[in-house]
Amino acid sequence: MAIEVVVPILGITVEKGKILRWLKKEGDPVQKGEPLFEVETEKVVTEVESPGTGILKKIFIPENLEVPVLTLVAVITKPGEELPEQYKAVPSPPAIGTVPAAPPPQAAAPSASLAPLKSSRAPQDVLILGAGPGGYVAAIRAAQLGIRVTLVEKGDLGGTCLNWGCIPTKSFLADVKLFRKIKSSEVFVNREALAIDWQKMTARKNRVVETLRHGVAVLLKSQKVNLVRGQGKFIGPHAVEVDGEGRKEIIRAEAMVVATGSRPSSLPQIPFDGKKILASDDIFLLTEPPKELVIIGGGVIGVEFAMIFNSLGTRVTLLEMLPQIISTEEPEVIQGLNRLLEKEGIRIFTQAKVLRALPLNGGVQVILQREGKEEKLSAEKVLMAVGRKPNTEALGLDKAGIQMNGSFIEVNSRLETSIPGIYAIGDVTGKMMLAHAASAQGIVAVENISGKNREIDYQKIPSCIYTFPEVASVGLKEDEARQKGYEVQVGKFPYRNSGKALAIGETEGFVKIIAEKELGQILGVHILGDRATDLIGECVLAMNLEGTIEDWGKVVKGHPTLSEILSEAALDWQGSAIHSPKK
Amino acid sequence: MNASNQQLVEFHKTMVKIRLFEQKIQDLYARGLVPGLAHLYVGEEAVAAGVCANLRREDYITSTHRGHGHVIAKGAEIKYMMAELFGKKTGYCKGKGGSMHIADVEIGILGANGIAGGGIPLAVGAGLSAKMRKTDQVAACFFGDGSSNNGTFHEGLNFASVHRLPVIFVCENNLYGISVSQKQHQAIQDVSIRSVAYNMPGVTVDGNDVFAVYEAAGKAVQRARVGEGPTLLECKTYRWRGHHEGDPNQGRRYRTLEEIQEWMKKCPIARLEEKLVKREIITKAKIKKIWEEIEKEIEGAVAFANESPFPEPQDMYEDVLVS
Amino acid sequence: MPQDSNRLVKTTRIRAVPAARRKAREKNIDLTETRGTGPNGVILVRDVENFQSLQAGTPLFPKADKVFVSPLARRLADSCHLPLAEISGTGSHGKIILADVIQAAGAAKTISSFPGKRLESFGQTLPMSRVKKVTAKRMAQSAFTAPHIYFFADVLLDPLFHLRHEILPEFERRYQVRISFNDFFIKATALTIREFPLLNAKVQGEEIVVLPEINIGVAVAMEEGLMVPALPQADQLGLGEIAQMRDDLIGRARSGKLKMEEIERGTFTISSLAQFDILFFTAILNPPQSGILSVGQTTDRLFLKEGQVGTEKVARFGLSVDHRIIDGAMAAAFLQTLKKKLEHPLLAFMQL
Amino acid sequence: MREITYAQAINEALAYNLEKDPAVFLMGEDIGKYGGIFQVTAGLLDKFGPERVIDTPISEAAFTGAAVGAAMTGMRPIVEIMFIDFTTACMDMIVNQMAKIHYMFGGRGKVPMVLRTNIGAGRGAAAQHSQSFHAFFMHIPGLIVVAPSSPYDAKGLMNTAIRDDNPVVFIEHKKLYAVKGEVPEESYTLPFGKAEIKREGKDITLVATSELVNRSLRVAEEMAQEGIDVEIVDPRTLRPLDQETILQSVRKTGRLIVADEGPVTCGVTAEISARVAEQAVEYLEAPILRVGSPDTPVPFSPPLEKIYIPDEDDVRDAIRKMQAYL
Repeated sequence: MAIEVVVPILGITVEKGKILRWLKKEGDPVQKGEPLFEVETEKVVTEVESPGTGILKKIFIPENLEVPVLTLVAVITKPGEELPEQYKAVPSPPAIGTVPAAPPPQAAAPSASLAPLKSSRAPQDVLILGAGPGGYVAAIRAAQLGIRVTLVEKGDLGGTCLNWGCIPTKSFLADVKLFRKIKSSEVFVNREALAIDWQKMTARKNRVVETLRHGVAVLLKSQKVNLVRGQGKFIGPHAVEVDGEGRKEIIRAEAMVVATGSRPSSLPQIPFDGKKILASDDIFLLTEPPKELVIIGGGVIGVEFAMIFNSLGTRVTLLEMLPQIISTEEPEVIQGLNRLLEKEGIRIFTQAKVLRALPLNGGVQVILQREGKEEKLSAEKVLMAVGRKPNTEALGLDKAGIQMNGSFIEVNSRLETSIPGIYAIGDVTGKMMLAHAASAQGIVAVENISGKNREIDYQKIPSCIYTFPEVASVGLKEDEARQKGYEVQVGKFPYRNSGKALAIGETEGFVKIIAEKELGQILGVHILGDRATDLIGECVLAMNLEGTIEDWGKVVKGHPTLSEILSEAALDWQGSAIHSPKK
Repeated sequence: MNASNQQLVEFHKTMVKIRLFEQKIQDLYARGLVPGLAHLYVGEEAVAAGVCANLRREDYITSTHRGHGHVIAKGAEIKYMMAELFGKKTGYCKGKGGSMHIADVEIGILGANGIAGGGIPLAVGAGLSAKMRKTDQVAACFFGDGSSNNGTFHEGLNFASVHRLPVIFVCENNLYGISVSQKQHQAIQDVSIRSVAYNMPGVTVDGNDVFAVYEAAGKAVQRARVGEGPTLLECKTYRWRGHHEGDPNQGRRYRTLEEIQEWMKKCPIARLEEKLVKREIITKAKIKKIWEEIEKEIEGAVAFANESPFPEPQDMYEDVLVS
Repeated sequence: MPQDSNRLVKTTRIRAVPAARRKAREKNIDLTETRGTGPNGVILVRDVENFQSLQAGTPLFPKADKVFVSPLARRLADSCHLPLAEISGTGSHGKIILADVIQAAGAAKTISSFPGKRLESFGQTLPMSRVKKVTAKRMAQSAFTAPHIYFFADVLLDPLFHLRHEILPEFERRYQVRISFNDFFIKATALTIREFPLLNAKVQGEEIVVLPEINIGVAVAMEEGLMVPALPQADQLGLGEIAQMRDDLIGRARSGKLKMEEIERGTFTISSLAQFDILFFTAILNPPQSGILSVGQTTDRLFLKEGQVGTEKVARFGLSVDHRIIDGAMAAAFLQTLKKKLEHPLLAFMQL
Repeated sequence: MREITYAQAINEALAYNLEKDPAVFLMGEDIGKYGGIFQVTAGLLDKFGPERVIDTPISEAAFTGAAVGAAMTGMRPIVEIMFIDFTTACMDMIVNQMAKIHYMFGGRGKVPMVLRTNIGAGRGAAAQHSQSFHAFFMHIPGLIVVAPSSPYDAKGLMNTAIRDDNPVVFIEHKKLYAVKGEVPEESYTLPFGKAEIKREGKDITLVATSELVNRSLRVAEEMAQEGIDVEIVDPRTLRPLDQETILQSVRKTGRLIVADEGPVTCGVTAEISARVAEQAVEYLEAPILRVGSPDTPVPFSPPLEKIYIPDEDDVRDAIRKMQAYL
């Protein structure tokens, strides 16, 4: 009759123990009462004595693995006795935080009936990979829901958004906007003298980023989120190995959330070099703005940087392969923006295929193809903004058996991957590569983990572009709506007709609302104009609260505000805008 | 007074029973079958055996948190003890007391006690009532060196002494109050000298020598029976395990492996067996048989405990008051 | 009743002593309408009693407009003639939202979507009762926007009858499905479209887009309305696959288990009323598609051959097309080609 | 009927039981020759001798614990703790031993004993001789807590307490000892867990304990002049509490005031209020009000002590507050 060795209950508060060291090997003879292995519980190391005399036949739990108390760790048999059948296939150790594995056969009956005493040992826990806007928000929400959270991050808290993306660029744009305002205003004198100090601009940006990063850290701490520094890597569906400062540790959790985000990608033939061929991240390391900048990629990132540098006096050329820049947005809006960009003096080449980039006396020469002809462009630096690729390679996702969709992670509308209990959010899902989308996904994911059943509706997630003026939109574009078979009607209103816009000297742009005829359902809103990114909030709210466009028209706005423009557009939908001439 | 050979064999059986019972609890506790707390008596068997051998069925004892040995020696049935430790309805306390509260008033066990020194005044009261009822019952009161610093010890000795009550105060001095060594918790070496302050005899014996304990306790019980009042009996001994199961490495946070092993060499049972064999009172073979029989008995108790049902939820509300 | 009245009490922000609340509930009195005479105007039991005597015992029911509903949801409910009172809201504080009305209307007969495979589109899961609305809307839209022209031709089906009869047992053994005439029609149509790409086109703004795949939609009539699941790239499918796919799609259409994409991918539609006693009919385009084929009932037609009177099986096929894309000549040619294929099936399906 | 004091009434009960039952005996500080600090045991030593009326050392833990041990082994001890303030010196014996033994031994063995002590300020005895924390014991399962408010109740309840097989904490009141009332010569018992309606009324239920019963009764009579009809309920046993009688009264009047000399925080008044709130809130036509001592130790200086003690004025104020809801 084999004697089972379990991780003993070492006091009433102890729930799990980490096997530090086996003092005997398989096959060693052991005496009842002599130390068998060392187990660490709550920072105390205890020698566990052999419960019987015989041969240490089999060890199930290797060293440095933490398991719940009562987990079967080894079996002792009589000399010469074979390993009994029931131990031939012993289940892998249960993850910490789950109910202990089925108790040892002999003990089964009584301890099973003691189960109620132990069931309390099933705290739900989640491990989140990546502390970007998706990961850290998910962590906080999870903590609020009473889930134990471990958050793994190899870089800075806040991810790309906070450190290399949304926030730093907004800091820059704020300075630049003010600069432009003054420059272009006739009420200020000796404006010619006015200059902007790149160093100071960067310093302010850094302060902003610092403050926010600190803020995130404080929030996480207050929620008792367990933050682990290092690169996480799946070693199984419920186990992740974290490699930080040379110290590896294995963390187990019932639920996992992958939120490792993305990084800039480059054209294969033109790799980043960090000096001449820059990625968006490199921009922030520049000591001064370049004289000439060629931006490859007319997406949101490309256009925003084009705006910044152009305003700082850089000669900017924007190269886009497709017929229009920012092809994701409402064509009408983009045409408007395109016009303004060119008015600014930004050169925009669409349907431009970039072939090569060669170093040329201290600068770069970009060779591209347009309308069949080859052209050469020389620039001091090149910013490559042709898109971003997900950080999914280093995660050992195959170990977890997660189904991929190209280099992105396949998820359903609950953000769950092909492996139950493993979720993915943010850029790695390739759904909507936006910080606020990631955060929204994060919240949906952890609420699903907590037992709720939530789905995400990308239809009502806005997108914002920080140009001068700004672009913002939510919902369907006009022709999308028509293609889906809606009978649509459009309401429009120009900034020019708004008292406030005029007063603040921001008369460029318009609002376009697309709504379905029969129910007056608001299908999409597209704004080009000052503060568009703030105004879109109202539209998102209207859509989420399922207001009809007629309701919207009835809303009374403060005067003078830019928000009036939205109500006017809504009224225009019914052909009754107040401040538009009769049609 | 000298113990008869028959008695000596009884001592042995009692001590082996305590030893094996405790070792079984050790294993069951580790396996999560015995919930709560378990303070084991391993190493101190001679005290319980030696003292209780002088008591009659109707005499009283009060015990401590480390009480399994005392109640076994006083005649408690281990299967009901085991059931109690499992938290089963068939236990001595219907599963509502557990390790620290095993009691059987019928055979004079006024209960193990979870409060250090808590049992002392109770024993005094039992002595008082024996005196008032004019029986010649006595009350033996077990407590540790730690409790001897508690008010109840001094108040109890004082009260018993004033009223010449038939009480035997048995101090099991195992050198530690939980993790604090005697040196750190009292300025004396022999607790027995405190008897002077209460004008009663005080004796110190080797608590791992069942003969010594038996004889000293015998004298004390004798005095008590004939109305000469209480005695303070100190037995120097040692617990092999930690304060409780879960006190890591048998309490090596506050005592050394060497010290533990030193005391294990003085195993009270081994010493007794040696004598018994030397005096040819019993053979090695017989001894082995005794161990095996008791082992069986304990397995039986475990089986009984296993098969026994847990209390019903409504049982929780029973016995709050005597109805 | 208590349920209801709890809501009544909960939704009112008023100060009343507990006993007053109890009385109000028992007497079904809305506390908002009583005046409190206790300290700081707290409503006392006597206030409720006074109010009740004023009311002369007429019980006061919660007003209808207490229903909490989103504007959109209210509109849809009205247009579907669904009493809001019967719809339970899943929005915050039990607010009735669009999804609830759709749910109620669809009586749970919703099209379930597969996790991960969902198309992000409005009404994500499309309940049957909405089908009518959608069809109606689309058809109306189509009738106005797309100028239709119609063509008819009688197709001799005896050869197909024989062919089908011949292959039926073997076919069924191999594909576990009974081949139907529709399957032949689908295949033949798809093959014909290959020769007439414009019948696989749609108008987009000012230009005509010829769609890359030939996905043949099969109109399935149900009391809730018309569903048109489509077989993808039917021109490249074998009859076996077509039969299986058609069987599966129609089955799931009936049980309301279709995916959005299966409906939306259609590029050309076949609508067969052969099982009804409809001789022939003109079908309305299923936008943005440019063509739809209607199949009438198969009838026996008398004919005279070498002085012998015989019968042959004939069905009348109709073709409706979007005149903006397809002119009469092409439509005629298409129908002619299709007729030929069906009347000489062996020839037609040789390339399988 | 003849009138005797509260102290004499208790004394009669003690004497009667010492007479009848050899298992009964008394222990306590200065209960013998001195007759007890409040003369409750006066004369018993001469009658029953030092064997059964034992002057103990000043050693509460020892003699209370000894009483528990004696009770477990066939006796029926009655101990006196001179002031409730001193029970803290033997709280372990009361809470962990006396109260729990029967339960934790699974019903084996019982502890038939009475622990007499007294509450109440008003004698300038200050912070350690005037407290009224009898609520402590309401908190302890396994105890019976009795607080008689009249000589009649005191005798009847004491008889019951001595004969009961459970440990009883018998709460007397310093201000009551000298109070006279009608008490029958013969022995009689009053049931535990049975409240008494000391005055019927329809407007307000006033649950009062111990000495506050008498203070409340006086105020109730005044109020009757103004047409406010107060019903006064005296629980008599605090544990087990006769909540049915209290609830019935509240259901009738719809208003509740609770008066007890202990601090209101976590006090007797808190417990009774909570139970009514839980089980009859829908009958309440006004907020529950409590009368009790403030959250300070008992002050010494007479004017302060006067303010400290919940008295007629406090009860009157409460009823006036409640008036607004009538």
